Amino acid sequence: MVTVKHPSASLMAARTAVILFVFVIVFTGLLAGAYQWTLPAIQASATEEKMKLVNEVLPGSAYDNDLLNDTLALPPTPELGLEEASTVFRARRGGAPAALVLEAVAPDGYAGKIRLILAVQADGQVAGVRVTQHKETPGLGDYIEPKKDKNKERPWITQFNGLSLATLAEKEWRVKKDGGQFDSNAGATVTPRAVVKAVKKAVAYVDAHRDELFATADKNAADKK
Amino acid sequence: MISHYLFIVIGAVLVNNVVLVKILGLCPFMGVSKKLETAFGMGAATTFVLTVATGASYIIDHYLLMPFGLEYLRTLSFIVTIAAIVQLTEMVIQKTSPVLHQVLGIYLPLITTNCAVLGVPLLNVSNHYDFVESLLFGMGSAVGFSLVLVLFAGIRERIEGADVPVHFRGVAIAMVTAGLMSLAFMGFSGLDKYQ
Amino acid sequence: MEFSTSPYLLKDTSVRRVMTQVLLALVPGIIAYVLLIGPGILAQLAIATLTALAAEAAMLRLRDKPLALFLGDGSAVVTAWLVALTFPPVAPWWLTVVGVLFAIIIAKHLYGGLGQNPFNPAMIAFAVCIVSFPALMSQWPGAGSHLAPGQQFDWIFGLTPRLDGMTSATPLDALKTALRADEGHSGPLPFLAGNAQAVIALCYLAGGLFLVWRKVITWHIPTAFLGAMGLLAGLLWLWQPAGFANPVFHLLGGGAMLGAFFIATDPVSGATTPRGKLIFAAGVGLLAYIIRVFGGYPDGIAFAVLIMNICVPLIDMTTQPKVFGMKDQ
Amino acid sequence: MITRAEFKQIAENGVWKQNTSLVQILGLCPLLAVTTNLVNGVMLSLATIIVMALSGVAIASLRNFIPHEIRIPVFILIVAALVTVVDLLFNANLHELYLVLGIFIPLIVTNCIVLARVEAFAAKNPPLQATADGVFMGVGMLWTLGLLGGLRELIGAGTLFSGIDMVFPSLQPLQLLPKDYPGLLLAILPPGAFILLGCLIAWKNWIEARAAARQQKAPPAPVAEAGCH
Amino acid sequence: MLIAIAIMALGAVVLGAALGFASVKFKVEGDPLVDKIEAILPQTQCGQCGYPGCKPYAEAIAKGEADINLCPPGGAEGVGKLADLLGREAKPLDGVEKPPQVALIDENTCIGCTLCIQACPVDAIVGAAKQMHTIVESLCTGCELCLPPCPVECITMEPIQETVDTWKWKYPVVELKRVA
Amino acid sequence: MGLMQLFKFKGGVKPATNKAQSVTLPIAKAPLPSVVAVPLHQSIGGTPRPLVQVGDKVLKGQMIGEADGWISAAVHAPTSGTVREVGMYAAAHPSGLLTDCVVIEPDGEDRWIERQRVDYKALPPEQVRELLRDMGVVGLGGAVFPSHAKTQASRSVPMEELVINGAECEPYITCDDLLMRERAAEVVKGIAIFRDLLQPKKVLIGIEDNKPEAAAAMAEAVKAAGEDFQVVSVPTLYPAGGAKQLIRVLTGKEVPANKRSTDMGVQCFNVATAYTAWRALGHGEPVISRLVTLTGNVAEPRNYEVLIGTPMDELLAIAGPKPDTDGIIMGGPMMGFLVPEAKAPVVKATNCLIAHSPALFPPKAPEMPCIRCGACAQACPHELQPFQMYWFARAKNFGKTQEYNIFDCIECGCCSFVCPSRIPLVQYFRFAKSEIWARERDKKAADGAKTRFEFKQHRDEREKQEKAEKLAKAAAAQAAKKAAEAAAAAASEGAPAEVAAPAAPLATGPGDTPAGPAAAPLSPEEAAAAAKKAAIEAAMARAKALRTQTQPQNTDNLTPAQQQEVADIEARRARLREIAKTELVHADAPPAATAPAAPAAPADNSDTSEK
Ligand SMILES: Cc1cc2nc3c(=O)[nH]c(=O)nc-3n(C[C@@H](O)[C@H](O)[C@H](O)COP(=O)(O)O)c2cc1C
Ligand SMILES: Cc1cc2nc3c(=O)[nH]c(=O)nc-3n(C[C@H](O)[C@H](O)[C@H](O)COP(=O)(O)O)c2cc1C
Ligand SMILES: Cc1cc2nc3c(=O)[nH]c(=O)nc-3n(C[C@H](O)[C@H](O)[C@H](O)COP(=O)(O)O)c2cc1C
Ligand SMILES: Cc1cc2nc3c(=O)[nH]c(=O)nc-3n(C[C@H](O)[C@H](O)[C@H](O)CO)c2cc1C
Ligand code: SF4
Ligand code: SF4
Ligand code: SF4
Ligand code: SF4
Ligand code: FES
Repeated sequence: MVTVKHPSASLMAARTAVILFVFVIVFTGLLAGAYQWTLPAIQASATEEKMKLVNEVLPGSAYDNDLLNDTLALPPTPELGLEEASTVFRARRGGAPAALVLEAVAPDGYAGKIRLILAVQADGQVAGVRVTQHKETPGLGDYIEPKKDKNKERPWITQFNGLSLATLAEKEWRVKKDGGQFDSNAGATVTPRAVVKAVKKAVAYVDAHRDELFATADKNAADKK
Repeated sequence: MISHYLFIVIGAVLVNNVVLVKILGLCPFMGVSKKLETAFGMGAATTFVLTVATGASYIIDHYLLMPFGLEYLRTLSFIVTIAAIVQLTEMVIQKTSPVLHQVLGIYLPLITTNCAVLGVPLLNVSNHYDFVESLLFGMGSAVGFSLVLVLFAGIRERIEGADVPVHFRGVAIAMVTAGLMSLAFMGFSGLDKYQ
Repeated sequence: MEFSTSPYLLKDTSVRRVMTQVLLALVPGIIAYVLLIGPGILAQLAIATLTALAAEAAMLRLRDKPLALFLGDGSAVVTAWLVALTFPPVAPWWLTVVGVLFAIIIAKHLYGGLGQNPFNPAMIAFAVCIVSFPALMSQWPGAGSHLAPGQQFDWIFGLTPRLDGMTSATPLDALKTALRADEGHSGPLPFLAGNAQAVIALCYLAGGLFLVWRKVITWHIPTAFLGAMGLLAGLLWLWQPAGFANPVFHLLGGGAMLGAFFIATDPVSGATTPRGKLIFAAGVGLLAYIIRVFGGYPDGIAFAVLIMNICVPLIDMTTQPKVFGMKDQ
Repeated sequence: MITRAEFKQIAENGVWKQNTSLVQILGLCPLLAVTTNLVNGVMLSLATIIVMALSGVAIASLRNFIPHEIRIPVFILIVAALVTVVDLLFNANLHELYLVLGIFIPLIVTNCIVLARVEAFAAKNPPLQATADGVFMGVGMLWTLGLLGGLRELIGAGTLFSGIDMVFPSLQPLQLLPKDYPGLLLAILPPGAFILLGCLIAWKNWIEARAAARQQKAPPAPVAEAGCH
Repeated sequence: MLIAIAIMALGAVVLGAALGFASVKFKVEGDPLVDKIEAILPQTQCGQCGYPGCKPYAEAIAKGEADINLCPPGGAEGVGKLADLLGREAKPLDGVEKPPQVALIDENTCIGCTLCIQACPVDAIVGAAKQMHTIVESLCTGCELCLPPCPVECITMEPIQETVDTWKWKYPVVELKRVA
Repeated sequence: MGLMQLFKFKGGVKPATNKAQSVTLPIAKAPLPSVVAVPLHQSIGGTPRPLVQVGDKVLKGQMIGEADGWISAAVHAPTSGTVREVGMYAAAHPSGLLTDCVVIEPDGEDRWIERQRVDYKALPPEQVRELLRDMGVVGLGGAVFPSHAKTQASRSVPMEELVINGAECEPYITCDDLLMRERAAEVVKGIAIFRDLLQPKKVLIGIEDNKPEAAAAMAEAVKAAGEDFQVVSVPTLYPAGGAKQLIRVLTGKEVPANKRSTDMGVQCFNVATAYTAWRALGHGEPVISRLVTLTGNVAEPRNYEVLIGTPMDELLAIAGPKPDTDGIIMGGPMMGFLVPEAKAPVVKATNCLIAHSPALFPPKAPEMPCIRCGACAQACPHELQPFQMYWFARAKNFGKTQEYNIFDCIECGCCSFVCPSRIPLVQYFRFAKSEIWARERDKKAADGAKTRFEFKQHRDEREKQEKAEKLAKAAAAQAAKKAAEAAAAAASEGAPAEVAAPAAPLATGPGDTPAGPAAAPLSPEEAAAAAKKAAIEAAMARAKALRTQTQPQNTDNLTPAQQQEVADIEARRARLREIAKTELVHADAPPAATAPAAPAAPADNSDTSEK
């Protein structure tokens, strides 16, 4: 540091503040501009991301409404394993309830929670299930993700498609090892067991609450935006 | 509730250790671990800064940014605040403890560039932690950082005397050691699933 | 004559002798293993030993060290045997090879070879493999189904495909998953960790006592290890007998005995002061229990040992015994 | 202006001699955290290069207006603004990759390399040099991240370029090793990253030692000086 | 956008003020590092490092102006210690390490000019004008500074001989190759 | 033998004792050697000043080296003869270096000086101590610490126990054993001297239980003398004979490294020391001989009474070394050293010579890395962590070795003895210790150099200032004088007197100016300075003249290459001179001025060293 005469503390404070102020104005302005500019694209890709997930569990042909804007806010629901609020997307076809897309959690995976998204049709059939987040052992328990599943023709998670509580007896909703009908990879039964249980409970929940869930009262999720 | 908090702390210190599992804050981890003494100092400084930073970030995020929908300013505002805190800390240490400042000299400014210091507040945001949780997580992460830093320094002091193959001397073997430590810490995985 | 210094008299001892005694002490356990589980382990021991010696020789060559001297010291063989004994007896041959290579090359020779490694090489092998190949590392011959010797070899050398149901989770793992499944565990908790395993564990105990008698190891580590693990297991068991297995199960199950007498006692990577040894081993015992009961891996010994290895420099530093004459100062 | 020699030196320093990852041991977090495959590593490096180049220009041009006491906050402010712009761009255009890289895009701000270069170079040199420095430091980082990512991916899963479809939807990853290669998962996990980086550093040491040995063997360059020691 | 700028500006003013204030309030003078560095230097005061004595060199190192490998009397070990202290990489010594030595005046040739007395930085030479001068061996640091001024070149440097009292036990040499 | 509670010390080892070989025969007197070389420095402390010159005739027992200071002990001629040399001679030291010796050629008469026995009880203790010092009584247990200095009790702590060390724990050595067997009565008398000087409450004689004959003889002698000394058998465990270990075993006290044993009310002497003390006072015989065990690879192991100064090879020849003998170990196999120079003389510390052979002491197995088995720590009687000290000593991290208390190590060798990796631990410790000492010496020298340098700078500075002041004053005086003169010339009123008054005292100061010595009356120092300058100038002129005279002559017919070389050298010299000059200037200049000047030198440096 060059040893010039030192200004007083308050003078120094003021000077620094002003310089910092100027820089902040300039760069925040720059940033804010960039934000405004990219905003539409970001929103578009966020929507796209959501849609992509929804499309995986529910074919686009199954509904015709703007399901991202037909939502219902759920409070924490233990039946779904959810400890926090979540959103249910409601698919309609010609105005009639077609399917519900909702989140569920299997709390007892091998390494903690497994988050799922699943679509249940109005008739109680599972349209599709996907794992959105999990910490299962890579290479062992992660075959519940179709991407990691060695069986590419018929990924494990697609076993649920088309099943419902009506068509499959309660005690069949188990892995084969426990006497049910679901496959599991040898040496990794804990994970599928947890997923199967969570899906079963979610389907049962939808069965029990279908009408409330489709009731159109709640619109606030759409209002929010 | 208590156990919930406890799990956050244990998770941050051991299971999801910032350095060995989350891979944050590696530069000071490698840089300031040659001697136990400096490791202690750096650990203390980082613990202080990180705890303060998480608190400050929470306040900024919740009271300045979120109400106005300015989430995109997070990175900017967090880091500028952190930089200021660090610089203040540096000046205070320089004045009050020249010895510590000697030891940490070049590293204190580097706290600003310690990913953990920005990473932890950002993780707090994505974990939706409330204020207390944020603070605990910040502190836990900082303690986790200091803990592994000190343990690492202990091992490095020991392997200083080892007959390590020439090309591996210095940073290379330290890196391998960090890898094996990280492997050991994988043993903690699964302990946080009860939270 | 060359410059040499006192003492000119030396006790008749050597590294090789120390290591040979360790190998000798493992023999009863191995015999029981062969009799009760099958001869597959012999193939594993052979694979591990050959790999270890080959890797050791290669590294010594690369590092320009005397081959005969270090190959003969027996430490690589100890490492190899411990790798083989902690791996599933039906692990494919290449798994054992990968484990031993990691142990010898990365965990041992990158640090300068014998005596300088801060981590227990055999446990590095175990940890690397269970992290990388959890499925293979948790396939043990099923509790009821005694695998024919031929089948064991076939599996090891990958000649026939593995059949589901012939292998199963180990008692520790089975208990853990059973307790976790929310159907709840039906029936009383097992008292022993499988008869075969308990017998093998007792044989290890005998070998370990031989080592204590031969003064190759001191009493501190096994006692603190088993004591801490037994104590924690006992407390939790008394608190909730239906939720936790009894201490006998834990002490005779998994790698507890092997760990207490042969693994945690590794002098190179373990603590060295008497108090340090107690702290180190108690830490291993507690962590092993916690990981095996609450954590993500079926047996926590390997990770517990590695975690405590990390702490060794600090433990040693803070538990320096007082030197002569300084006790009351 | 920048001379040829200067340029060459900057390039050499950035790419090899002062390689941030292997020599300066800075910027380790992204180096280890996102290199689970090649694509992630490369893409993050590209983002970093952009930030480094831009911040180099910005700071070198503004350096005379920045008082000493608040230089760090101001540098950071500039870097953070640029990083946020890049972050927004990724979010808008490469959304999937944006999700994969997670907090490591905003963390470019605290990437020690950026600030270290800004402090050590841009703050003391004219804009052109600073830009070149930023770019070449970034290139040095790029190849190490790419190499490490590639190695980890190959050892860990036997593939290369997995995730390329996130950048170029038309491309597919390569399966280099046989399909039934079990994959040494360790390589993809944090321990593998550390160990492999350790080996890379040792590899660089070995190359340099070999080069030095070769130079020793070559006839010593005539030393035209009267020794004064 | 305006809100964004306003909020950031507010923050900037607050932080800027705090920093500016602190930079004056917590200003420190002096540099304890110099003392630490100087403690490592051998105090030969020979100037071979290019600085007039050890202290100036220490100051130069502390300021970052001088490299750490310039002091030949300190040897490679000194460089290592400096590298340790400063957290830098050790590098080879710039110069030649000499065995320890002392100056010796050829007492027959000495004309008592006192030039060497003035040159000796550590007052190791005793004598008065026109008298023969001698060097107090235990005080001489072997810096060679008295050589150039001597008009009659009567000073020579002698390596220090090992005695039973200064003899050092050797590092045990391990010849592993021999047995292999 | 009293039944008393014994204590234990930690660690210790049990090597094969190998003592039986040399106790079968009684003590014999070694024949007079052809030459005796008596090192002056045979004890801890100051090196005695030689009292004789080459050619002097000396008598047996005549003092030839006088104690230098309190911690020092005199040395004496072991036999009568002629001083052949006072100078460097092979030392009984592991270095193989030379040391100051008085070499005497015996005349064969072995004629004593007049011996005076004293009744020490009648003398004041101070005088007894001085007598012991002048008789050269030093510890014969191995440490050769001057014994008189150990006979002073601590002021604050009362003496409780006097421990007499007859343990002789080292393998092979039996000289104390034989001494106690054959000369117990005199040993007891010697012990009484120490007892009388120290006034302890108890006297304990510790003897390892593998020497029952010696213990019996001692008990007998004690009884015969009517003393109340206790003879105690201690378990045979190396190093029970170490003073601290024996004290611990007999009294339970642990003397820490940073304390003297008298501070804990206990003192320890070797039996042979007691014996020599008695010979010195009761017979007037200084320490000129001692018992030495000759053993190992020899035909007839035996103890001899040997004159100090006897060359070892000559001595060992008496016992008939076998043909494969390839060296001599002085001391025991645990703590002794291989003598590099066989003609080195026996000294007061020489209790044993072992003929070394590969069969007896097989070459050491190669050193392996430490496996941290802890055997060494278990064996260490001082409860150290040898493997930690080794780890850091090997890495030359000496600070750390000190943290692990390397200076508490007594170099007993137990750790090396048990190490399965065959690490020469003790050598590492000795290496580390001597490096640390060397560093401390260097550090001290550096600190001294620094203060002297700073002092010199300070002085130069002051001188310069003074000079400047003087110049200023002189100028002022000159001006004042002129003014005064002018004023005086102009008028003789009071006003100018006031101007002149303050100037007057200035004017009285010496008016030294650079103009020349003739200017004003000189103060003595200035006279010196001026003389110096003149002398220098003269010398320079002379030298220059010399050079101009000689130079052309030998540069006349040089090859171009040689000329080039000469030119180079000249250039270098010029530069050195330049540097030296600038530095002298710097030393004088205020610090601010140094800064800009300093880079001049490094600039030179760097451009030459850049390649
Ligand atoms: C350090 C360690 C040591 C082990 N030692 C053994 C052992 O000695 N015997 C054994 O059967 N399993 C051993 N295992 C694996 C056990 O964890 C495993 O659960 C159990 O042994 C398998 O039991 P089973 O053979 O009854 O299925 C070891 C594991 C580790 C981590
Ligand atoms: C390291 C490790 C990780 C494991 N991870 C999983 C997992 O992610 N998912 C799973 O279902 N089982 C996992 N297991 C296996 C379970 O512990 C348990 O043995 C298995 O689910 C029982 O399946 P089985 O009944 O088919 O043998 C893991 C085992 C080990 C040793
Ligand atoms: C390891 C070791 C062993 C020793 N053994 C003996 C011994 O056996 N006999 C003995 O008299 N002194 C022995 N000493 C020397 C004693 O420590 C001590 O110096 C001596 O007994 C003091 O008596 P002094 O001054 O009369 O020699 C030994 C010293 C050491 C360090
Ligand atoms: C009592 C004892 C226990 C040992 N335990 C192990 C062990 O657990 N793992 C291992 O790799 N080597 C073990 N070794 C062998 C050896 O110490 C080890 O390979 C070193 O770590 C190599 O430097 C043991 C040796 C002894 C004497
Ligand atoms: S080169 Fe000479 S003057 Fe410079 S630091 Fe070293 S000893 Fe001191
Ligand atoms: S006498 Fe000469 S060599 Fe010795 S310190 Fe003085 S100037 Fe240096
Ligand atoms: S006895 Fe030898 S191998 Fe064992 S700890 Fe001590 S030094 Fe190391
Ligand atoms: S030589 Fe030193 S370290 Fe070794 S046993 Fe003896 S006292 Fe202990
Ligand atoms: S990149 Fe340097 S600390 Fe993270």
